[in-house]
Amino acid sequence: MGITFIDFPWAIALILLPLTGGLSCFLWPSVSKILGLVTVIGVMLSATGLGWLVIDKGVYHYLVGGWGAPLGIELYVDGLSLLMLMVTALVALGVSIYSIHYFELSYQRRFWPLWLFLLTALNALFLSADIFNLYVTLELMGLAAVALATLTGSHDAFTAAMRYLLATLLGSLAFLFGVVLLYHSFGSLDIAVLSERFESNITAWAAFGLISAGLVLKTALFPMHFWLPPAHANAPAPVSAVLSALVVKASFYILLRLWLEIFSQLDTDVDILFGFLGSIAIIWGSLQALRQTRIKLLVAYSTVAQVGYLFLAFPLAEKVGVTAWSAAVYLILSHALAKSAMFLAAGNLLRFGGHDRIADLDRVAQRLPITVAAFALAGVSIMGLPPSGGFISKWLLLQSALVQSQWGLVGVMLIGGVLAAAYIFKVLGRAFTQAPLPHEPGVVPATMEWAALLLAGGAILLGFFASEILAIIEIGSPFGAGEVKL
Amino acid sequence: MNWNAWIPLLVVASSLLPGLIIFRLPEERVRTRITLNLIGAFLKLVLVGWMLWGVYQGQHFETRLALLPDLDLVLRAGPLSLIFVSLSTVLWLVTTVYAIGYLENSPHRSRFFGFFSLCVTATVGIALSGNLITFLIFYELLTLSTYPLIVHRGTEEARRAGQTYLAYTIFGGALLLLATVWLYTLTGSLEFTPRGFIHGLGEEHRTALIIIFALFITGFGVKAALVPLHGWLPQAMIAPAPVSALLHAVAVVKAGAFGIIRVVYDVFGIESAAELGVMSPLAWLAAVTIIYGSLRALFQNDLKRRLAFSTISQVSYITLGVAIAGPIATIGGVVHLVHQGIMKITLFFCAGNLAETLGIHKISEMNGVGHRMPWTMAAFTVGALGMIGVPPIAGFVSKWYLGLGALEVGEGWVMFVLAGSSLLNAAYFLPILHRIWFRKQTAAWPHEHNFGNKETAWALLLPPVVTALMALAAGLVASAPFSPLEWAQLIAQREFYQP
Amino acid sequence: MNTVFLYALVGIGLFCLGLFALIVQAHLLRKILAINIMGSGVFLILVALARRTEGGIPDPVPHAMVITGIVVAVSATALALVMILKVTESSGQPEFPDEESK
Amino acid sequence: MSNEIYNIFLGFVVAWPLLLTIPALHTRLPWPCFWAIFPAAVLMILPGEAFVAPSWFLFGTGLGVNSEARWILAMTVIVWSMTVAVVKFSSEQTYNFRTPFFFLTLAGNLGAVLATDLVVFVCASTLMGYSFYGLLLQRRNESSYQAGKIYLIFLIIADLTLFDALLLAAFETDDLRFESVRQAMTSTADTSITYLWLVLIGFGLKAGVWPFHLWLIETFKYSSWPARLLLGSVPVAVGLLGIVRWAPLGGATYYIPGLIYQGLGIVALLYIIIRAFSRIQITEIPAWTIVAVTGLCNVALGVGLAYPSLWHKYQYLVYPLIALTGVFTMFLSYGLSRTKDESISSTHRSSLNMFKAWSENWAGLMQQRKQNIKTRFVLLWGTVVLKFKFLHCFQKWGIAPGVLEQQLQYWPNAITLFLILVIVVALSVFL
Repeated sequence: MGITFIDFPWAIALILLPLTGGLSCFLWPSVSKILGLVTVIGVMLSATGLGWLVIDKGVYHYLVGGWGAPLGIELYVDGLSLLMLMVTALVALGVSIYSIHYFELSYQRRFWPLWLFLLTALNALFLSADIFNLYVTLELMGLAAVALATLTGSHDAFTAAMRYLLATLLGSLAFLFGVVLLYHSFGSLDIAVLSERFESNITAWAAFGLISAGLVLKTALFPMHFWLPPAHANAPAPVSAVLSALVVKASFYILLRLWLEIFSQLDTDVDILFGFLGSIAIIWGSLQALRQTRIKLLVAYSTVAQVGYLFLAFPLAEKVGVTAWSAAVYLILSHALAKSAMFLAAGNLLRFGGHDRIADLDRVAQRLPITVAAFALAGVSIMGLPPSGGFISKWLLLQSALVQSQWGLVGVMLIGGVLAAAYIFKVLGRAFTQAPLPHEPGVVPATMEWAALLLAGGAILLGFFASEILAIIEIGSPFGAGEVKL
Repeated sequence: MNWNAWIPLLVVASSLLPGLIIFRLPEERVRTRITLNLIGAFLKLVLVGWMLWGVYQGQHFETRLALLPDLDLVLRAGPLSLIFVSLSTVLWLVTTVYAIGYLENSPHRSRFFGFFSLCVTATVGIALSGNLITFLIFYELLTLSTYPLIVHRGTEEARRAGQTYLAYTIFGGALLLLATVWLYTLTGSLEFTPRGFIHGLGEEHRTALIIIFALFITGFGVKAALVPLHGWLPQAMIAPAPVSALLHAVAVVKAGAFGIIRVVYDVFGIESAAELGVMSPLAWLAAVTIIYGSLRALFQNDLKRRLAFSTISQVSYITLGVAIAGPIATIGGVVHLVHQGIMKITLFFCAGNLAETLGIHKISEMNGVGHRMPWTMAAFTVGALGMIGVPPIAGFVSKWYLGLGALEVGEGWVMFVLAGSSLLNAAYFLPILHRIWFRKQTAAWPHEHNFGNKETAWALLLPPVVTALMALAAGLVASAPFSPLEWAQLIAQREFYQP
Repeated sequence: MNTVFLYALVGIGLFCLGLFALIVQAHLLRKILAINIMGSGVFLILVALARRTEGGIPDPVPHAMVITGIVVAVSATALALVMILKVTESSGQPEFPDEESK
Repeated sequence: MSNEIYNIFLGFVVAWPLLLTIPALHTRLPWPCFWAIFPAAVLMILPGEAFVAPSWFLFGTGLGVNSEARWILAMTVIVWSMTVAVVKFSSEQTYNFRTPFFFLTLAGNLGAVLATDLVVFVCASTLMGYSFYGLLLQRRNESSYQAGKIYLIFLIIADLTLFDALLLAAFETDDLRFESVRQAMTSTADTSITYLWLVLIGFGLKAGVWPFHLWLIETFKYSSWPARLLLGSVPVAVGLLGIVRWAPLGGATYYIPGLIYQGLGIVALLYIIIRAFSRIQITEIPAWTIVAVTGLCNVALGVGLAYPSLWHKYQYLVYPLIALTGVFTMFLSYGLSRTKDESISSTHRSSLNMFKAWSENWAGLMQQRKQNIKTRFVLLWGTVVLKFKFLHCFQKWGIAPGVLEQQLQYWPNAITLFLILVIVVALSVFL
């Protein structure tokens, strides 16, 4: 029994389940709520099964339909992709529970299919082992995300989503261009094969430039973040959560993968450029967040800042690769949980007060304690305060920066942390006070509150299982072996 | 099964779990909340007593959980830890009783007691930390869990005080994080070791070490309210009295002072720190804080603000004792950790009683209040005289060892600081005592509550009287076994004399 | 200079043209067209470069890729067109608000 | 009586009045004040010597009684019983709020008398000093407040001085009993001079030795009868006792301090004689007498300091002398109380006015200074704010990030930046 159970093609299930789920939701909109929830639970179970498999047996390969490269599709799971899949499943679960009561009926039928398609795209993206599949999934993800972002139906939402769509299409096209150039030069799409054949020539440079820039645009690194804050702030809360937590991370994941496997062979200073832009993103994003008067915009700008931290790993990885990359991955995980929790909490506040103006929050700490707790716990992780996943990643990042005496980056991280505290407590401080103009509170269902708390709790719990999770990252040594660990 | 490995964790959990449960309790379940609180407090007391006894007999209590691949979360009961743990445990029990009385019928008690328990958890965690990262974790937890208590009243003023508090502490925390990580990259260890663990580093790291030390002191100095990082403390007095009493007089500022002790003794080691030449600036900083705090206290008319500035001044005695860097001064500094806590909590309890029973907040309103509330004011008198250093109250013992320690290492100037500070203490406390006992009541009390023929509620009266008696006892039977002084001597012995 | 290379250059030209239009054209429909032209440029390159050796059998993979790409592009365009309608409906003009004055 | 019980009784003598401080106890007991003194009286007549020093108490210090201490003890008992008999503290009304201070002062006094080492002496005499303040203010009027304030200031300075002396002693020797401190101080010359001066000044302040006699005169004039009766015994005699106990008398030769002290004593006497001819009021007589007696004692002590051999010879006279001082001044005051009662406060105000003017001036000056400092702070802050007024420009600058952000979100700019990024990344490989 155990053997057959473990041999179940979990990876395929991860793609097919949400796909069929999404289609069925589309076909039977009246039961979409139940279908969607069941699907997401199935995805969660599959991710767990896959995790069990990978932890038990190491790196996982799967040839879809028995066809290998170049024509077949190959799935590949190592520690990095496993963690991405698991955090996706977790966030998906939280968001789905939240969405049960969030959307009105007419919106439920639009939300669930799109959301499950998005989940399909995400899972497929993390499972892909070749760059063209990465392109397809990236594009699918982008389209589903854009469609979801319009769900509020407001003018702002449409404009923001339009901008988002153009940006994401442009990014994908640049990426595709790069893929084409790579294929032309080296005759393969498989990442593993490419990494063997790769050599530095003018086509490779162009491909590198196009792919990096395309992905940077989709990851919303400063100054390419122009599309993110309006899109994330105007989307419905669960959608904002998914966009910030997962969609942005997916493109970063591709960048990380390609950088590690392929482009690391280029002798380049782009890592320093990335580090520089990341630093500016941290400061700029935090300052912008501090300026905002609306919670959702504040949280969205916070994402801009946090994305900056991810890019700090590039310059730091030069000498202490494993530590720096682990830090980045850890940050992806904890930020995914924390930021989704934060957006969900912001959604609750919006639902409760009918607005999300920070200055007009009315004693929400007493009236929505669980929501505020979720916001605060998520904030702890975002600020990088212990005990939380954010703290662990910040610790690792600081450590790798200090080992190399990168004082500039050290300073940026510290300032970023202080600024993060400033903007988070800007909200929390108002949670205790009375609003100048009291208003009729809306009803916030308990599931919505607890879903936010669940995710925030996850971000905090990540701070306690660092050694286990860092061990999982090492499966299949995605960051290369032989580097001296700290 | 080795129980000793779990006791430190249990000590931490004994306030964490009740706290978490209390968060979810409905407001009206007063009795359940009180029971939970008291069970936690007593359990913690018993466990700490057990550890005290065990450590006295040479047993080891250590909990070790993996945090990062090569860094553990360590909770360990050493003599230094225990002196702080015992202080916070005993005072938690007392303050819980007090808070129950103080907050009777006020809103949001579940939230208050929940965060209160969290604060105690953090404080105990700080005390028991066996390495710097554990310390840091609990230190930040303390910052976060104190914030809701400061803004508890939910007024605009409270919110602003909370923001100020955070501005200071988050900044301090960032510096601490930097210092800790930096030290870790240099030494590869963060484990608290008697006499420090930086000996192996060569001369080339000297500058780095000095900067790290400065970062630590600045980081901890925020909570220890060293001038010029003290600005948050007087503002934080907006919080309810039990919070000011336990947290701002004991837990939070002590956490900072305790951090300085840890860094000097168990991270750098006295000898290495002295070699780096960082001790005398620290001593001067402490001296300036002592005098400055006392001077500012003179000008306050708000009772709690005066006490707050007094705290700023008094807590620096601890730093001073550490910075003088002799065995006897160490005893003085460490024992003042306990003594100041007991005395200052007494004073804050009494201030709270005045506010709660009679609505008195200003010193100018205190004329003749001794006749109305003799017991409370007797406790206040003991606390105030102890702060001045009047024998045989606890403060005398600390000042004694500080002065003696300074003489021992030939730092005569400290005597003048002590004398000046005592004089100033007298100048701002004795007028209050005079008003209390010898002036006639001039106006009606601002908001008098009636408690029958008693001066105030039992739960409000008992805690200050108990702590005042403790302050007296700490001085009178200073040489008894298990007294704070004896423990401080044990600690100093470990730091200075044992190989 | 062989024909393959010429095709590739044309593809690059289309890509750049599309990009230029994407930047300077305010009308959203034009932006979508620009994106499509950029896509066509990429596909052209892909198909053109499929023939690796002179006279040899063309590599089938790029063709598969182009077909997939076209499907993706079509669906993206469809979505974009719907959204242009929505934007126009809500704001009255098919432009981004910040570009209106241009 | 076995030794154990004797020792416990010794502790009880001091602890008993302390216990009686609790209102619940002394309001229930008939004649509580007499009962408070009673154990001390018993101790006075008990034969033999005793010494008790439990190791847990303070720094392992204790109490004791021997023939020397018995003299002072006798004086204490007599003075206190007389006071009680005359004033009848708690018999006047059912509950007198000052009564606790009476017990506290008594306990402190007894403790100081029975002390065998520096620490207990300091503890007890401080307790006595601060609670005596309560007795001084029995009248609760402005002038007694002023007098009390002066007393308190002298007391604090004295205590601080003595604390420093105590630390010096503890620095030299671990054993703080009077005898060993005296020996330790004899062997270390340079510390002992400082120590001696600290002791002389500290106790000089406490005992109201000329020129520190200001508080003595004032408090005597403006306090009530019990305090007046106790004045000679409580602060003064204990202060003198302190000098005798603490100072390293009879050891090394302290020629210059001795000479100065003698000189002070003589000047004090001369001063009082001159004052006596000019403007001493009758009510001040006991106080001036006290100053004179302390002056005499100073001469004796000065001689003792300068000539240790003489000290050894006449040492035994000192304790009776101190005891007599206390009792004598008590009787003097008592006699005065019979002759002239409460009329002073209205008739002779010149001295009070002078003092009041001085003290109010002083207080006013402090007040003014406080104000000044405050205004100065405010002014300073104002200038700082003004200086940084240009910071307000930053509020306008505050929109700069917003504008910049808008520019970044402006589509053409964004895409151009994207293009630049592509080129930079590609070129960076090249470079």
